[in-house]
Amino acid sequence: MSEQEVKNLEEIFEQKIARDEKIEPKDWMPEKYRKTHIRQMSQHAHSEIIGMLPEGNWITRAPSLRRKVALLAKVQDEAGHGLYLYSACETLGISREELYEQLHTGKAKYSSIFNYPTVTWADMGAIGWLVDGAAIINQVPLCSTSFGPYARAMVRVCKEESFHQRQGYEIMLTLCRGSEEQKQMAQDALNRWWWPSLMMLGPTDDASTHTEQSMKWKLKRKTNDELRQQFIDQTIPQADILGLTIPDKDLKWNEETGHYDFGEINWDEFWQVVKGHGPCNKERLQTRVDAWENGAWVRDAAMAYSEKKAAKKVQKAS
Amino acid sequence: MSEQEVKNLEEIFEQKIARDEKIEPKDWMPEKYRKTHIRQMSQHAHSEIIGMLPEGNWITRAPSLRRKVALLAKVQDEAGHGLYLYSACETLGISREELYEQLHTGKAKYSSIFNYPTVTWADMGAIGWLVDGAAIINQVPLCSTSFGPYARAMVRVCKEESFHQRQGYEIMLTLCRGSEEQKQMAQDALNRWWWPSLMMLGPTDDASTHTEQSMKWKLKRKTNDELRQQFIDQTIPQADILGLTIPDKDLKWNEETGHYDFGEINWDEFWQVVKGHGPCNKERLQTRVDAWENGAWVRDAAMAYSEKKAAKKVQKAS
Amino acid sequence: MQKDILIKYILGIADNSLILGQRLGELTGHGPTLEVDIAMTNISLDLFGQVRSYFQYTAQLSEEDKTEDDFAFLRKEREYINVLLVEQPNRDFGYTIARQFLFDHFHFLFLNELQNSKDKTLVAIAKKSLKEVSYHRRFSSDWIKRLGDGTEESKRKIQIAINDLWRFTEELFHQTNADVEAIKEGIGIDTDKIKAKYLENVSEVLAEAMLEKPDLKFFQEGGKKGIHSEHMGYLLNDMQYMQRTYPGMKW
Amino acid sequence: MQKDILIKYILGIADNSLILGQRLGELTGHGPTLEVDIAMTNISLDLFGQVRSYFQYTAQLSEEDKTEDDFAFLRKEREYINVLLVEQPNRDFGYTIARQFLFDHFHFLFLNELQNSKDKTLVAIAKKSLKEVSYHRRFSSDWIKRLGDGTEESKRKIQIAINDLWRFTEELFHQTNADVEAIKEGIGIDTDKIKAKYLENVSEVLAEAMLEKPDLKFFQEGGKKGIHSEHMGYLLNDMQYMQRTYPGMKW
Repeated sequence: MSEQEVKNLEEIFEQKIARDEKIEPKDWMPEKYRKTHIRQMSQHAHSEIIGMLPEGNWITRAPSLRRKVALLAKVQDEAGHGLYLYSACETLGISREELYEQLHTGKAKYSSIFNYPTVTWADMGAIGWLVDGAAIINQVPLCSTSFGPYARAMVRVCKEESFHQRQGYEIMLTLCRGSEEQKQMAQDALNRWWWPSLMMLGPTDDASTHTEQSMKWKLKRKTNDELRQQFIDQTIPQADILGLTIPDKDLKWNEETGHYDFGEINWDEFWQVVKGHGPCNKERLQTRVDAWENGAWVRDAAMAYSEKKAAKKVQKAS
Repeated sequence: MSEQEVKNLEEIFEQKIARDEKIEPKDWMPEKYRKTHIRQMSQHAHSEIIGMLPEGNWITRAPSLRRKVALLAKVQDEAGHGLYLYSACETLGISREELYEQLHTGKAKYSSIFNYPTVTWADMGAIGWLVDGAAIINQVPLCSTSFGPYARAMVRVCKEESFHQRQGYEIMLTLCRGSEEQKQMAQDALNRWWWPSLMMLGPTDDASTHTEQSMKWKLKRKTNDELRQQFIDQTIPQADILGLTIPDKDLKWNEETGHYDFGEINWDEFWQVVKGHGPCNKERLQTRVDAWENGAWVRDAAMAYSEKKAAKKVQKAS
Repeated sequence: MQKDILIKYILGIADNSLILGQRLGELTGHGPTLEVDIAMTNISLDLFGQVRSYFQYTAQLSEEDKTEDDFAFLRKEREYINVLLVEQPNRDFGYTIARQFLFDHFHFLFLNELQNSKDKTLVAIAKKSLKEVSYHRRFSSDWIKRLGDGTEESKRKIQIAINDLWRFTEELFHQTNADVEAIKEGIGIDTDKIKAKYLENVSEVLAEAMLEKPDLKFFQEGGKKGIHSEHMGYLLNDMQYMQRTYPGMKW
Repeated sequence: MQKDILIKYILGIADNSLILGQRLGELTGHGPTLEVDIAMTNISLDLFGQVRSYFQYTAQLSEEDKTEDDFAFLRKEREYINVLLVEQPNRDFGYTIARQFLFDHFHFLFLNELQNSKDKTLVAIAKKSLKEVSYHRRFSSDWIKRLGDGTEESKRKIQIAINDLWRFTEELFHQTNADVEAIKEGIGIDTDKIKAKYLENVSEVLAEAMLEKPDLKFFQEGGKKGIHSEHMGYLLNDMQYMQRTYPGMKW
């Protein structure tokens, strides 16, 4: 292609985005757009898959049948989200195997929040309320992002995430209206999940790369710090209803800004976890790798079987 | 060796046994004596090793520290018994590997009682009381059997078994003096272990092979039926003290014989379990095979290490 | 019909779904593919849904003030009366599928008959569940075929699993005293009548999967009498943990 | 010294032995050889013996009417304050030995110092335990050498285990508030003082075993704050099962 042709294509591409039209897999797109989308969507897909594990940890121990069914359904939804997102990713010409390979070798990232252990039942509430809450804030803008398959996947994901968030909040509410011990359990979960949830909104703006480009492609609409403020402002009143205390002594309402001021985030911890040294990084990856390796013979069998079937069909047809 | 020489040796051998002298590994012995002893001692050793599993099943769940320590020590004793008995067996020119091989392939037998599951804590009591009780009755006569290493191993084994039996009985006693639920648990365990314990004393005399030869070699002093009667007679008063009911409606004291009459034993069940179709036969063997296979690399390493050490020593010495 | 016998009859049905659902729940997040993971979680969800219907009914029948969760979580091991088959562990995917396959074919025929019960609540549950179980049966049978007629390795593995688990199939048809009573009343299902069909259906799939039907003389039983395998205790330790540790609380 | 702080200090010691003893107890009957099986059960027995001494002491110190078993079995997961290292699962024999080795060397130095405590009961427990732990340390160190200098496979496996578990070693030396208080009173051990020796001793064995000492910047902590790994819950489910299911009974 001549330089001029590429330039024309780029122009058409950018106009489309400006007009809020979707870019579809078969459309021409700059290589960087493709790569950025593979990176972000696969990271998102991996987060759903790894995210099944901390909650999966409580399926066998859910305290009532109702909660067990809800938890199973929730973790299953996450698998479903992973599936749409991997499929969306595959439209950009990368295979599921390659994506898994990147996850299993540690090349691809996933949301660091899932590297914390779920140590009590209340964590099922806190994850729904806080982690899904933060995820929604990250994700709602993506429902109108420029890449069609991603935007459509996110519409579906966001709908289910809101449901999960309400469910999580309801778990917290039940605990807070329960015995003293249950309330303590809820407070303890809040204490442990609060700061990691704030970190989920990403590094502070000055430490964040890609922001400008992502804004242009509508992969981002607000900066990390704006999103974080939004999350805090929306969550504090919810904590008040629960009667729980946010574990931040610097937290207070600022009349002037109309927002909550909050304390210093421990970014050292954030980067430690991102770099693979969180409490459960090793366990999470190991679990996925084990599942993948233990399943190899099953996938091989399915493949061999469908090849045999196909061959028989051809034979019959001829 | 000439026929006459063999005959002379046989005579010396038989006189020794008649005089209650021990046969030692280096002594001449008939091939059948050797084979019979390997079979019986290895079967006994295997029973100790497999016997670790049903009780080992409750180590992680023992209801008090005191009971946990006692149970650990008991299962460890069984491992120790296995060790002496394998060693005694090895003096007859068979290797530990061959013995394990026979166990793992199902060629060698072990006591069928260990093919029943331990489903409640009370089973720890019932096994100690009944299973060890029956074992002692089988084993005490072996303390004066003709083959020296076997006799000496049995002296040690029997001492520890009596201790285990008292311990098991004490577990039952505690349960029977406890809550209604605990007492039921004890009764339930007695119901499940009673008949298999009676079967432990072996098939009825008319179905039993080897008895005559075994008597001569002092591998047996009484017939299976005599031993069984002894076990029943001694156990009934113990059950009375516990306030438990023996699950046999035909059981009653016979003034004339001075023994208890008892009901029909389900020998079909006995043979089904002996032939490998008891409730846990598959699981027990699988567990042993898994342990053995998972440990292969460890044994290989230990072997390689000691060979290296030995080589270094030789090098230094030269 | 006496309520406590009817309850016992229903527990004999419900416990199978409960324990199998629990076993499948262990696997969520660990499947060989994402699609299979989702499908197996789905089966688990269906089974727990059925369990809730059954236990809500037993709670209603019970003289005492009991809830569905009391039935699910607060019995002792000796009081669960599921068959041994469903409590067998997830040794590998072959075992998981073989267990599912051997149970689904029974479950399907059983529910199909249960539609004719004189107990209207059981009829309603059976009708609803049958649709789900018909899907389970297709799923597990398809996988039996894939594994049986897949690779050498998968054929070997699934055959081992089938051979191993076959000894638990006979118990599916055993009748407890409560079962006999319920059958007499026209409420329960005479499992004798579905046994031939079960063997026929299972054999058909095995044949198509190029697998051998095991030829066993000895079978295992115990679960229906509450005498479970040693795997059961550990399953219950996990399942009951919260209810035991925090008695009497709402969640 | 305040009794509740002293109790907390002692729990910090005892819980390590309790949880490690429990992990080893899982292995009885499953060892790679009969001799190793016996030896590891022995270590478990020693540890539980120590646990009983500690908990009998805390029961005595406690204002409430508590027994050793209350301390062992009736706390919630968040109330156990063992280090993360000891709760790590028996992934294979390499992990079991590496865990033991990394703990034994700490345990030995710790008890050695504890002999100088102002608390006479702790001194007595330390003296008795030290003999046992000296044997544990020899056992695990010898196996590190055998595996490290054994076959290619064993070298690989034990190195993986050491690398994996190394991240839990730093926590051994962390001091809780109770620890700081106890040190101030001359009752507790200043773990800072034994850290260099620990690293020296461990490095020496690793070198002799031809293994590499991991070079890590990031370590894990949490156990001492009662924030355990996800393995801990399952361990407790089993360990507490009887006490939770049958509350208030004697055994």
